[in-house]
Amino acid sequence: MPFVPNPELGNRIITLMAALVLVLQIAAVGQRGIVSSIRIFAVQSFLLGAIAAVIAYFNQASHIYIAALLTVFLKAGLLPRLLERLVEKVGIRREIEPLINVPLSILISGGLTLLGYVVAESFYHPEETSARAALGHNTLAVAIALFLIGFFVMVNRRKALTQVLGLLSLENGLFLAAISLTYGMPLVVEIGIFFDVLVAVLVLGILVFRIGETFDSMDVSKLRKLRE
Amino acid sequence: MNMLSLSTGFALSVAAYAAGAFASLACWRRPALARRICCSAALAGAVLGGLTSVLGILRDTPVAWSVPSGIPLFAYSFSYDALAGFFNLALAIPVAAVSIYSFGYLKELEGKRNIGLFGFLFNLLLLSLTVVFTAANAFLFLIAWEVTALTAYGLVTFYHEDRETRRAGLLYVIMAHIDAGCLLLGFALLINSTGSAEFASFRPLAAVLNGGQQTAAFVLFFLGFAIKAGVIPFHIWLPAAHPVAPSNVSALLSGIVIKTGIYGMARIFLDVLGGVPSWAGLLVLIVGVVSAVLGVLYALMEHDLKRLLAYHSIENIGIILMGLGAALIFRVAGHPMLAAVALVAAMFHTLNHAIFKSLLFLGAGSVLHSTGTRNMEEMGGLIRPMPVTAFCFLIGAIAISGLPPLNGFVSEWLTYQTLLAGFGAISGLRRILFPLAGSMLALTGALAAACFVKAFGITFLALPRGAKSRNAHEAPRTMLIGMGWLTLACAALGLGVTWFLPAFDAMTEQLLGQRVSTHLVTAHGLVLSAGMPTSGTVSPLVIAVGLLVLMVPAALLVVLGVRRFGRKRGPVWDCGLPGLSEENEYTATAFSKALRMIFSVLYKPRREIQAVFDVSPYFPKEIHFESEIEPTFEKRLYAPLQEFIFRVSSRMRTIQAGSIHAYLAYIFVTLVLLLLFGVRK
Amino acid sequence: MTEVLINSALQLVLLLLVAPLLSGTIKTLKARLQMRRGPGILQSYRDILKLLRKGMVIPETASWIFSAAPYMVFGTATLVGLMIPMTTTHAPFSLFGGVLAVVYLLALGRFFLALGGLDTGSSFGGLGSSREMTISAIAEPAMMLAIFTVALGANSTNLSEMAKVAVGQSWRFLAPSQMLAFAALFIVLIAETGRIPVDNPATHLELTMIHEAMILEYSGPYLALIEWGASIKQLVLMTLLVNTFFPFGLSSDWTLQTIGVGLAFYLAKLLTLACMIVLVETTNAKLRLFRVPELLMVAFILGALALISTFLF
Amino acid sequence: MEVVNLAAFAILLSLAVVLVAQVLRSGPVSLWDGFFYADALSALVVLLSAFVSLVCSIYAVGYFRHEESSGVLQEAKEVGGRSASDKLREYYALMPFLVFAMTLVALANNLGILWVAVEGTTLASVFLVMFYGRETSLEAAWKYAIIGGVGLSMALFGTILTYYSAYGALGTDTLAGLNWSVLARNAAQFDKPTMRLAFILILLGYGTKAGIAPMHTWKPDAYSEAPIPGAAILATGVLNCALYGLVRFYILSSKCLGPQFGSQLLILFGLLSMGVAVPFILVQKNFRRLLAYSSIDHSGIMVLALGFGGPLGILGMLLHMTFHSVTKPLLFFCAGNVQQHLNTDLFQKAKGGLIHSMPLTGAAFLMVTLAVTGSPPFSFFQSEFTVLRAGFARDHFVLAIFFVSFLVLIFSGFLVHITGLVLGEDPGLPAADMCRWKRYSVAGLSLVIVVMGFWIPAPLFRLIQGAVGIVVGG
Repeated sequence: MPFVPNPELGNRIITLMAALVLVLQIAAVGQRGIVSSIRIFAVQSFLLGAIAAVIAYFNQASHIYIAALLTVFLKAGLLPRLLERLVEKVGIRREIEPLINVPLSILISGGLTLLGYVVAESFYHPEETSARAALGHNTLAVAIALFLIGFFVMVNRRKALTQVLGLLSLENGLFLAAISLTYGMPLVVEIGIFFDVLVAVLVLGILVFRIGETFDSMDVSKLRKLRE
Repeated sequence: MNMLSLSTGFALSVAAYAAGAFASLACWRRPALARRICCSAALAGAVLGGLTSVLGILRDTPVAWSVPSGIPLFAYSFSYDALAGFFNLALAIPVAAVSIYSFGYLKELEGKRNIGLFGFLFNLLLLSLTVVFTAANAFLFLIAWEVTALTAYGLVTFYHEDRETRRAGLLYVIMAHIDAGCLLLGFALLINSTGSAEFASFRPLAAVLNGGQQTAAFVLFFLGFAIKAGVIPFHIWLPAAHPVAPSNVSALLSGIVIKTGIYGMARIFLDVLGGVPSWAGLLVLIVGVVSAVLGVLYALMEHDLKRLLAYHSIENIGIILMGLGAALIFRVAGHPMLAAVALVAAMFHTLNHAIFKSLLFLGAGSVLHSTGTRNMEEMGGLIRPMPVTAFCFLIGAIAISGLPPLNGFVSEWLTYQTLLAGFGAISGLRRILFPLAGSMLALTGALAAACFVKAFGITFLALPRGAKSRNAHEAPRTMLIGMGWLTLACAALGLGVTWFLPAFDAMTEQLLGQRVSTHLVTAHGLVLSAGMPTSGTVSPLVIAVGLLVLMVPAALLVVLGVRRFGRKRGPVWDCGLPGLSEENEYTATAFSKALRMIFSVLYKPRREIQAVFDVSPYFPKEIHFESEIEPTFEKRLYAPLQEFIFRVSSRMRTIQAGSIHAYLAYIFVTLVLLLLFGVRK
Repeated sequence: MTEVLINSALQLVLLLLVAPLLSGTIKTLKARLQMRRGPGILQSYRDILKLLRKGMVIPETASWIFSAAPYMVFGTATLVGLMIPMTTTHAPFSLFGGVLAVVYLLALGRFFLALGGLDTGSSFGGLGSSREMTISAIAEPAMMLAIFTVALGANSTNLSEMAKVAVGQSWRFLAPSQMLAFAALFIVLIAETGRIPVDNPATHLELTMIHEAMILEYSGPYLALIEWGASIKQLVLMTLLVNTFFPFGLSSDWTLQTIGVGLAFYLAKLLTLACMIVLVETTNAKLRLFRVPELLMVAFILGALALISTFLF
Repeated sequence: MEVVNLAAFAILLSLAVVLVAQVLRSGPVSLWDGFFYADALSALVVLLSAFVSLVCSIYAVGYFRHEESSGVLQEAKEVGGRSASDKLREYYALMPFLVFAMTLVALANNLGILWVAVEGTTLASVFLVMFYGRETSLEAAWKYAIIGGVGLSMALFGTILTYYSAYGALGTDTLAGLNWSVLARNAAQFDKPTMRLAFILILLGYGTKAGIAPMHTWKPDAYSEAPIPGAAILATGVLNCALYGLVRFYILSSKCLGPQFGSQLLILFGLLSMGVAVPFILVQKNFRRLLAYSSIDHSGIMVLALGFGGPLGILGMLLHMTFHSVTKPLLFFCAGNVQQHLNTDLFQKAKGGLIHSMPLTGAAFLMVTLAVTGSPPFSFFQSEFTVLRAGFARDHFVLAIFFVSFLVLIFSGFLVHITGLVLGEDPGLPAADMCRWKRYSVAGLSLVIVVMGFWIPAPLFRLIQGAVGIVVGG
């Protein structure tokens, strides 16, 4: 008789990993060095890929494997490499002081996580006791939290590159939501989205590069010529 | 037959205007041709429109027809009833004069300005006015209304190189847009409650609307039309815009364009809404009184001839509103007869003002044309170089001062009678308002007379006050013909009023269900009576004849005396100074000095005198005198408002301070708030 | 038709004759009250005749307006005279113009006179016109209010109608509204006829004169017409006052003795009113020009009170 | 390259017309088992995008030739590190991609693909914004890219949640799971709280793209930095795409949650956008930023109309969208001519009196100013009046008053600025060189606008009404 994976176990694993992802995100909020935050992002993305794989395994949703692979390849491999290359080129390694100091930022991130749970709460249907619902309930909260914290990072950080990182981690949140809620979007859409993310990062990369060489500073809070 | 000819006549006049507009625009490279096209098209349109309006005035039942429009949202539906006909007449008479006048007036602009553009805007203005008066559909009305405003704006800023002109034009078009906004809201309200934009569908409306809606509708429409009519306190654009326009345009603006406001009130309050609450009528009456008195008081302080005339437009609009307000009140109080008389008074004054104000502006135009200045202090003695203009202006002045036996007197007389009758007809303490309004009307009339003594005396009499007026010349013939035509109209409408009155019957019949001309005429059409038995009568014709007859013996006495004892021309008593010169002439500013001091509460006059003394402190070598009055409404009402708006705006601009973090933060906060909003059960 | 003509002819004669007599009388009374002999009541006739028999000088600067003014003044005054009842309730022209026409016709005359004043180009003329127009303007509302009070009582602006009604209820003048209106109209009369304390007809001092300043350049027959017209205007206004408020003896038919009685009553009433005016003139000093508005404001208030009291009592 | 562009867009326009005819004749069209799907709504948007891109590319020829001759492109070289002709090639290569994305937005049946296409427009237009490679254009591009990126990821989140809320009802995870044609049919059984959240995110996301306050902040920068034809397309075609997405999801949410929920948010944001635009239009130094704020105002109007809802509201919105796509480009073209004539986009550097040196552009500028501020007889008046009626129909009397007063204020601000620019005494500038491409595009478009004030082609109106039917009932 074939081995039937137990969804319950799967959920536990996934929830655990999701929590890990969240922790990483918060760690990224506190992180100063650019390169290390890139690394954190890579690990985070890798974990997401893993989550995707686990879901695919436990629910026999084969097409998610592709999503998982893509994630690992793109977000954990290619993009971090590109970004680090960029850092080399522009030659700025350290993030300067964020707008809001680190302890407070972390506190805020905690608050945002809470908000994520509050929002996710509104989706929870106790009457529907399928595994997916429970899973959705947990991971959605994490996803929203990821999203919000990523957003917060973008608001908070001064460097162009870290804003890009914020954007990427924010999209990780989306990815988590996508795979865990609905076991992935329709495949075409998935691929399209991945492609777009890739191009977006390339475009942003070009911009970062240009900004770097034009203003010889990556501090986007200095870009204030266009104003009323 | 009649209705066919009517709609065709209307179509023809509209076509004439349209053709004139586009043809003159098309040949803007050939000014002379453009000028001829512009003026003759306008003339043709006016003649056709006038004839049509006669048909319309005499019809008892409105003619309605509808033209499919290219816009599926609505159709161009027209309704030509007596009211429309009357206003089209009030349009046609001055326009005929103005277009003849323009033949000569525009000649000097050839080569200097784009006459093709002028012709385009001018004819388009006339076209849109015609449509405003006949539109039977809210959309069409609003479109025509706004086209009127825009074309008028184009004409006002025709000399756009001048800064003052540009500012005046902007003020005008912005105020016009505000009133269009009010009308937009008002019509939206009506349309919402009936579901159709046709005026015809509004008719049963008074029943449909609840109290609040009625109040809202009245307020919105009143605001809209009052701004258009230049009623105080919404008048500030009028004395700014009318003077700076070319004079033939000023004539139309003051003569007929501001009357669209009056038309609107008559159309909406009497016809469409079928009556308004009586407090509304009282409001109209009071606003009218205020505009009349303040308008003439401000006019007295002007020594810019055209600004002076512009302020008199405000005054006369006030007088018209007195009649209209009375009509509204009577209608609610259930005195259709009185209401009809009041309406006749108001409408007749509308027509008269259209005529004599155009006449006066045309006169001012030819003065400006020959002296090149609007400042009365530089004029004087013009009656010798330009006698015909002077005569026409004098007639206009007598008419607008409401002096017998001309048309102004007749309509003011009717207004008086209406107000007096109001005292008897209305119950309660508020009826005291009517005689008081009457006395204020008297004050207005007397002040107007004073003002025009000044206007005519300083401009045309005595010695020239400057080189500009010293070598003035009479205006070209076409301009004189234009003025002469209006002069005739003034006299005819005054002396022949009793024969003109039946023209109001169809209108009062339709709006109030009363025909009054028979009540208003006694003694075989010789005498005008106030409608009520034994209430009061007057006969301009007899007065005129009587004056002439009584002057005969006086003339005989003088002639005999002169024949026997001779007459000679001698110098004026100059207190022994070496000859009378322009320096010791009386000035416009000096003329209004007494009133300026009496009403200083209102004017808050400011004057400064610097005297340069030479030898003795008694004989100053030269004196600089300047005096100005406070423009109360601009200073106390509009300037603060504008200032407030701009302060707020400048403060709000800081949200766009260029920081991307701020921008992201806006979105972030919005997101968080909306999430919380979204999850609340 | 014919009796209208006869009637108006008679009234015309009456006007032209009584007007100078009245002003002469006032002059004489005034003189007597001031312990002077005075010129005698026929002086005004002599003045007019003398002026008619003099050559006239017309300013070089003047235009035809200057010459038109005297005719207008004279014409309007006399025409107005035909509109008000003097001895009978039937004024010949009352059908052709009521009290409004009266007021506005007088305004027409004033309009031209003021233009004539400006036409000379001397600053006196302008000064006179300015003051004249100003004072008449602020006198207007008071006059209208007072007149309205009466007109509303009669609910007609037609003078004969008003007179008829007044005759009908001849003790009405005791009503407070009538008294107040009379007072208001009396003040207006003072102002309109240019008497102390508003204007001094006897002075030629730049600072004070109003009417005289306007007509300073007129001479000979023109001056005669103006003076005559002015006196007629004065007569008309006084008649208006006495006959609308105290309609005693106004005959309402055409029998000779009623007319005789009416005439006698009429002259008597005029005399009393003249006495009042004289009294006022001698007991008051001329006001400064800018105090005049206050006086007229008082008149206006009186008029308003009169109006209000019409439906309080 | 010019020829290729022109030809391509001409063909596109004709195809769009064919599509419209098809849709009008026989209802919705779909292709590749429902990968492409075109109903009246999408047909309308396609038509508008095609029209806009054709007009803009005609103008672009004149514009860029002038840029090249006046050496502006060479300046761009130093930063861009490419030669002028490369810059041109870049533009003419980007433009078709952008237009392709715009068309795909309207034609894609799958909401995911729709999102992908919108993202595509963003990516293409980022390059347009940084076309001149100046510091300011980099800054603008950065803000545009970051804010747009955030916005779009919100939109994506919304799309995912929509999918999730539909998941329970449809239970399929094939491609069809996000297909509009499927979703629209059974939107009623979607999971409500999820849908609510989804709509909020969509509103913020596509709202950012449409430049609704407070997500509008990138607009003035982007519009004032992009080359004029690009900016014109951004302000019309791309805006339409964003609104199109919004409308699609609005339909779903109003089917699922009832119209009330969506409406209140839309009304709020619509009025907010109009209100935000007012002060910046009243006090403004730079006439290209002025244009941007005007487009914020207009998207506000459209969103407000959508919020008022009902047949009238939707009709008002779609009419407004149509008129906006026709009118707005001319405004940009005039601004472009003025800028190329004076080499500045600041009011106080321009002395005024442009009517003397450039009569055609000056006149057109005045006319289109009146048109764009919604004064009759120009067509915006019709749509705005319809919106107003919709507001009354929903008894939003106070909102209506706000709406009108905002319109009046904006009219005043615009007129003060533009008349100050166009009228006035002759500053003695040489006559502007208007090559015939510029002349024709300006004159022709002006003609279209004037005609449209008095005549709407019946088929077009039928199309719009069909679209209204889809939003309201279908």
